[in-house]
Amino acid sequence: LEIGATFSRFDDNWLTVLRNGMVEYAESIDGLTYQQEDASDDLAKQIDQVTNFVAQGVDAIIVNIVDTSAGAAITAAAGDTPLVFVNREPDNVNELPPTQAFVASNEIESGTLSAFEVCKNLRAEGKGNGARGYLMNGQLSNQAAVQRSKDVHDVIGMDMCNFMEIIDEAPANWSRDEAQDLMTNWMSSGEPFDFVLANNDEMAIGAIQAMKAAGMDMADVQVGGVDASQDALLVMAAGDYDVTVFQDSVGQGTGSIDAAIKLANGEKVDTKVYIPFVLVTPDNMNDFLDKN
Amino acid sequence: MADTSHGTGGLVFDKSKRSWPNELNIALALIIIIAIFEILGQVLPYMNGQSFLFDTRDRFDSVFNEARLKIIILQVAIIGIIAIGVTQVILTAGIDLSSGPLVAATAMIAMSFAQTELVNGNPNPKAVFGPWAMDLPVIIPVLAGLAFGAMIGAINGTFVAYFRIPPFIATLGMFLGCRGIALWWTSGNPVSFPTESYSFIGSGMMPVVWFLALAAIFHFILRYTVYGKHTYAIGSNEEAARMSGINVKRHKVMVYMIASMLAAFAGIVLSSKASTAQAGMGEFYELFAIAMAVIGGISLTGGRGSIIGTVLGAMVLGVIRSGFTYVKLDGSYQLMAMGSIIIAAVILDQYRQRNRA
Amino acid sequence: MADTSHGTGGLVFDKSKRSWPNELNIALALIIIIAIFEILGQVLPYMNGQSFLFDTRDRFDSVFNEARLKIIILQVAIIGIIAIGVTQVILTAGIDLSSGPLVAATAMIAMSFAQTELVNGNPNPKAVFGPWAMDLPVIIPVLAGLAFGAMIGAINGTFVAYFRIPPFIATLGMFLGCRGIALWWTSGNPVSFPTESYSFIGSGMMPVVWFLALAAIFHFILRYTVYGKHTYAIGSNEEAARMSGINVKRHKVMVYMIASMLAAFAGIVLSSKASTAQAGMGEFYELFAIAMAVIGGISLTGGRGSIIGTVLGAMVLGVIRSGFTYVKLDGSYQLMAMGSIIIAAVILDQYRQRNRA
Amino acid sequence: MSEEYVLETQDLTKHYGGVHALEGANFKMRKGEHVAIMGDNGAGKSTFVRQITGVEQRTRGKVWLYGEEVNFAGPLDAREAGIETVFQTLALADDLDVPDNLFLGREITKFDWLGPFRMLDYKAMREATIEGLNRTAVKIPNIRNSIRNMSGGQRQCVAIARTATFHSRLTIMDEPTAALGVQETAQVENIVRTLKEAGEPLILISHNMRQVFDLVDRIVVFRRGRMCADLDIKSGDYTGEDVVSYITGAKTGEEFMEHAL
Amino acid sequence: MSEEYVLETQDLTKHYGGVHALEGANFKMRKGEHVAIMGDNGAGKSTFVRQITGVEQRTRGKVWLYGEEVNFAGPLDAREAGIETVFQTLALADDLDVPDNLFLGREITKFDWLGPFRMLDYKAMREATIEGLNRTAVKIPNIRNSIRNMSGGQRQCVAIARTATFHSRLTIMDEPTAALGVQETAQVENIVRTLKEAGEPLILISHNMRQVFDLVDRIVVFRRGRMCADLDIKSGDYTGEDVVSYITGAKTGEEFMEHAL
Ligand SMILES: Nc1ncnc2c1ncn2[C@@H]1O[C@H](COP(=O)(O)OP(=O)(O)OP(=O)(O)O)[C@@H](O)[C@H]1O
Ligand SMILES: Nc1ncnc2c1ncn2[C@@H]1O[C@H](COP(=O)(O)OP(=O)(O)OP(=O)(O)O)[C@@H](O)[C@H]1O
Ligand SMILES: [Mg+2]
Ligand SMILES: [Mg+2]
Repeated sequence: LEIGATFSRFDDNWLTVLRNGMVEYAESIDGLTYQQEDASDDLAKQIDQVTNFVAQGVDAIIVNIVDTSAGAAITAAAGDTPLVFVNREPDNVNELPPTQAFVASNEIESGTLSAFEVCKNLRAEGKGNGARGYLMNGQLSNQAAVQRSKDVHDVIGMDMCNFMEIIDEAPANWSRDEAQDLMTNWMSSGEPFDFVLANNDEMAIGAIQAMKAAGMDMADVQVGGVDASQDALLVMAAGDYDVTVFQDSVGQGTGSIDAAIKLANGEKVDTKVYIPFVLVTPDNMNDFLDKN
Repeated sequence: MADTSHGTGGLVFDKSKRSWPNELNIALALIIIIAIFEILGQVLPYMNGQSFLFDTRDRFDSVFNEARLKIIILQVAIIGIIAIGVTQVILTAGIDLSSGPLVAATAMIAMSFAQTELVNGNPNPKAVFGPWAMDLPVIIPVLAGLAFGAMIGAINGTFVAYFRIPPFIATLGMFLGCRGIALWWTSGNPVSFPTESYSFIGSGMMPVVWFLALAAIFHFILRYTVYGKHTYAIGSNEEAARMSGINVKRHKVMVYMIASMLAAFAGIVLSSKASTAQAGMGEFYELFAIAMAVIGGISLTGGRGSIIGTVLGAMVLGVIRSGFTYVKLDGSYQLMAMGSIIIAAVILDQYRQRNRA
Repeated sequence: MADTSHGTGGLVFDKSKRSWPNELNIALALIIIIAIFEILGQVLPYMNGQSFLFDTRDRFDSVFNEARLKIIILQVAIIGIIAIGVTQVILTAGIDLSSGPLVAATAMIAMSFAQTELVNGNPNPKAVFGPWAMDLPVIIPVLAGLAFGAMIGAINGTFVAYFRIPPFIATLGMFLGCRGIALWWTSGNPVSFPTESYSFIGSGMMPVVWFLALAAIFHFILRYTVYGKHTYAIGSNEEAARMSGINVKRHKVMVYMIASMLAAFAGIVLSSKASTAQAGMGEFYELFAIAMAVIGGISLTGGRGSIIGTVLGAMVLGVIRSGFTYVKLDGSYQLMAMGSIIIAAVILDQYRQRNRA
Repeated sequence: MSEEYVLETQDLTKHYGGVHALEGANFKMRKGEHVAIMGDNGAGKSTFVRQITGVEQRTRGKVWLYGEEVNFAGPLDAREAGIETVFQTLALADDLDVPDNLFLGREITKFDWLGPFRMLDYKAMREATIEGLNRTAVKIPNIRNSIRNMSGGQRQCVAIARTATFHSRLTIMDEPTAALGVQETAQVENIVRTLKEAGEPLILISHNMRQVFDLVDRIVVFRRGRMCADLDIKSGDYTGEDVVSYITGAKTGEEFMEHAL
Repeated sequence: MSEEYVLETQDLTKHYGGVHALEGANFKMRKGEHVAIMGDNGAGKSTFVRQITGVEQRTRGKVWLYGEEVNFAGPLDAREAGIETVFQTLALADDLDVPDNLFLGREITKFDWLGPFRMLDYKAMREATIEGLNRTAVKIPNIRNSIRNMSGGQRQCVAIARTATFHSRLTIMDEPTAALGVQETAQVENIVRTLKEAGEPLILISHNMRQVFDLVDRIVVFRRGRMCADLDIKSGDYTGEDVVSYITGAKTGEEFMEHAL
């Protein structure tokens, strides 16, 4: 049995956890050849990789799609070969042919969970009549980034959280280093602020590092991110980081391989499997320490 | 004894030793790379003697694995279209870094004039404009895209030719500018659900058809027209071209415009192929387009090379990519191996060229 | 009437009109950009008259907004270190595209020798090697990183000089190669939790210290040593340099090695600053390093420019970035504006240079 | 100004930064006249040519061609106005072959309605090239070889053939025979004589005294960026030695005394 | 082979693709001798020089320097073996100034233990440069200007000064006075005479018959890539016309008859 997988990018932290988990799981299954490719965020390349797999005659394909709005093109490229979408939900999820399925999380949850928790914490700290802060975006061309930022704005739009005000938002491209520089730039204006929301953990950590370097007390600032990476949990353990969101890589990884094998063998599978996000705070962080 | 049919007398000129065209070296490199994959297929134990190019399923109608042949060229066709334009820019001793982001920006713009009103009976969820811009004839998005490309190219060319900005900087500025336009157009949201006629542009093997047709056209233009001759002359010695009375500035603007229009067209084909347009599209395309040209023997100092070379350079990249999938090379090694093979191909080319002299 | 102190007689030579150093133009561009932001701050209604460079909080100890001054240079210091090396490569009429991925690969490698055994009392969850590689003296990761850089540089240089691969292709190959190495080293997992002494390398304003110190050293070397003179000579006319008896090949290998070691050092500083190393680090650094050099007046055809120019070019980029945050420019406009400003800075430079002649 | 002059300059001046390469040149030449410009290395001869042909923009001064004031923005303008020039730097495109270089900027074409994409008539250009080169007596084994691979003299002959192939209202040659062999020099001198017979005016820059005395009507001497003598050699009043003493500064023409250094 | 010869070549041949630029040259020169190489444009003179100095790799043949067989990998080797050359293309770095070019590849330095990072002694080089240039009589208003901005003759003088400043076991000059004015030519000829007095051997390539007869002992003529005459002009047996007839192919030296075209 031969499975080919393509991932939107190899150097994404969370996807790496997913990827490596899948390699491990695939090795544990007898007679399974598992091969993975890097689409380096290039949609056309990913479509070609799927076509290449088909030319190769693999038995099933797993796709972590670069762009969720290109579901139709990927579906078409696979033809009759069984295909499983993993992690990201393609826009044609309701029209998938019987040879295809998907195993993913609903991206709308992640940003919302994190922002709402920060909102509640600010209220609890008695800042309910006005709090100002910054929002760090991931790559603006990335849909997860766009979605997570939109979630933040939606949360702030709610009555309960409309005391929150965004002073400025700017991209730091998922990166800790750029987040440090961006945060330092913001702080150089001297404006006081109460929270920092970031589209992922790396940027949140970068912001925390910059604030600590400037001598700020992290108890005064609420910081929220997404991913629950190990680095993030350790920063949380040190008391600097307040809110993040966990996404289950093992569940998605094994789930997608199992579905691919079943499809290749002609068995029926559920076409949609949602794996939920989980909010992580200092209270429950110990449950997640060795998960991602 | 001297063959002087094209000379004015003088030394012995042995016509049989006429210079061996550069393109043959690259073709040779291509064949060697294919042979290596073929051999690897026989040698590697887990490949079960599968063949790279040939059909092992024992059919009557073809000895080749057609699916593989098609994908080899299909996957480089779009970047190849860009490379045709970049080749011309490089021939003038310039460089064009803006093509990757230009692909994205054009894709966004063209696609937003190519949307359908109804998707499976529901209103288009990604609609950019109101109903007036829905289900337009296909010519409109195409012209919009090409016009945008022409505009960017004109700006690039004007900066390079009239303001004497180094091409690297002028097009790096446009690189940032076009990425910005792509992001700003729909604030990062993808644009999807094109009309059927727009989808046709990039469907199936159409990208290959465009690529080869454009390559043929520009091969002819570069070789047999005044435009081509002046392009080479400028790259060879810009000062001499100017002193010989070529309107160097106007010509450069034209070259950059043509290059950007080709990149814009690549953006149209790409968005049609993917049925979506997204601001992050085309990342690193500019580098790979340049790489195709240089692997194909186009000299970055200008004046030397041909479109045939670029097409062969594109094929080299296509074969490498398919080959890696074929030998089941893991993604994390693919980059390393790709780097080595590109260098090896050029070494081979250099080596042959030197031995000839 | 002729001042012939440095000539051998002949025409009138009016010393007072000596050529105006290129670097002054860039400094001028820098000042103009700062002035524009300062004015924008006064003019834009939502800025409440905040100042860009000056302290509006009315303190005694400083009239400047020190935090801003620091971040302006801090945020370009790491790419600036790369730019010092790239400048030298460009002076020989070469180019180095591999520096971005090299930063990532070096960061991964160096960091994995710089890990601590215990993080908050727990064992390091990101440990790459066993306990033997924990809490090593800081010199070991630094040397490991520099050695790796030297190796990559030696390979780049060898390909360029001895195999005559065009620098664009040789270093593009290494670009892919280093990206591959970075991904392969820990199969994409980040490496974190460095020792305290390693963290010090990139802490606070240390990156700026490194950047300026290295810039000063290489400014001196390029201007006053044989190494520098030969670097310029090769870029100016490689054939002439060869005919004059310079060992061009050996020299080029040296230049590429120095450049890669500087990029490797940038990777060390970056990973120290971020306390983590990730395979995706340093994306586009090579382009920005080249841009700094070119904005600073280094000619891509080789032979002309200076490190001072590069430092000023870096400052231009730093001011632009801080300025955008300062005027709260929306992310999707930032790229467009950045592109325009870079081009404008170079136009200004070109304009002044031409008027001088 | 006056129509009787082919070329006239007034106060033509060029400074490069602090270097005063050309200073107040007042130059005149009549129809059909052949004039030589001589002078030391660095005297400003080529600078003078570059100002007239629009390769560079002058610091100040005026230029008239056939009585009409001209201000060329570039060499293209100059050529269109009828000035054909062999530059000292030759201005050849190294990667192109001989016919390409000969016809650079004025290719023989077919289907001209195609605008910039009109087609090249390679065959016609090749034939015209061989004819043109024969006039210079140079031997080139393979004219399809790129110019990069030509010897110094071969390159120079290509540049000369380029000028000699087209008719012009004024021909300028900057040291055309510097790199040429004995035979080729003789042939180029023949080309110059043919021009003289056809009544086409010529400015010849040369360091070769014999050649100058053989070919031209008048010698203008430059020294240190200034014109310092204007000698009608057909009158027979001047010998080679006289000219040398003007070049070296031992003598200065009367009308130029005021500027003497 | 024999130690009495400064330079000896046997069957030295260079083909560029199909172009046989140099074919079977057997060349010998004695100690202290000054030899001129003459020939039409494209006859192979510069090609001959490039093979001897290791600029290019020969197709076949052997070269001996002072009786020792040499096979230079590049011009650096040739210089280290004591050959100083003024190439026809001059080999100057356009962006560097005059002293930099003069000392390119053998800078005067301080703190030599610093290896490649040893420091340049700008002052010493500047002084030596002015001295070297004075020997060629060229006038350069500002030697700190980059070579790009020099006139044709100034460039050539820099290249000559570079060679003349250093002692050598064999000096080669490829058309050194082609672009030079009257005075500068005279000075360069003086430099050659000085070499003769010092007993330093020289190969001079020139198209100038007068110059050659004035300066050298022997003329070797190349035609169409082959040596076709070897004339001892000090014997007084040959006139300029004789040499021209060898160059044009009207005559061929007896010992070269077998190759005659
Ligand atoms: N672009 C430039 N910048 C600075 N100085 C220049 C420039 N071009 C020429 N010069 C200087 O101007 C002077 C005149 O140069 P020009 O080329 O006119 O001399 P020339 O008379 O043609 O000499 P030659 O006989 O050697 O060709 C020289 O001293 C030269 O160094
Ligand atoms: N790299 C090359 N490739 C092809 N042909 C070449 C190359 N170099 C020189 N040739 C040819 O070889 C022949 C000899 O050239 P060479 O430069 O030796 O001539 P030369 O005797 O020095 O002439 P000149 O007096 O004009 O300098 C010429 O026909 C030239 O075109
Ligand atoms: Mg001149
Ligand atoms: Mg020669």
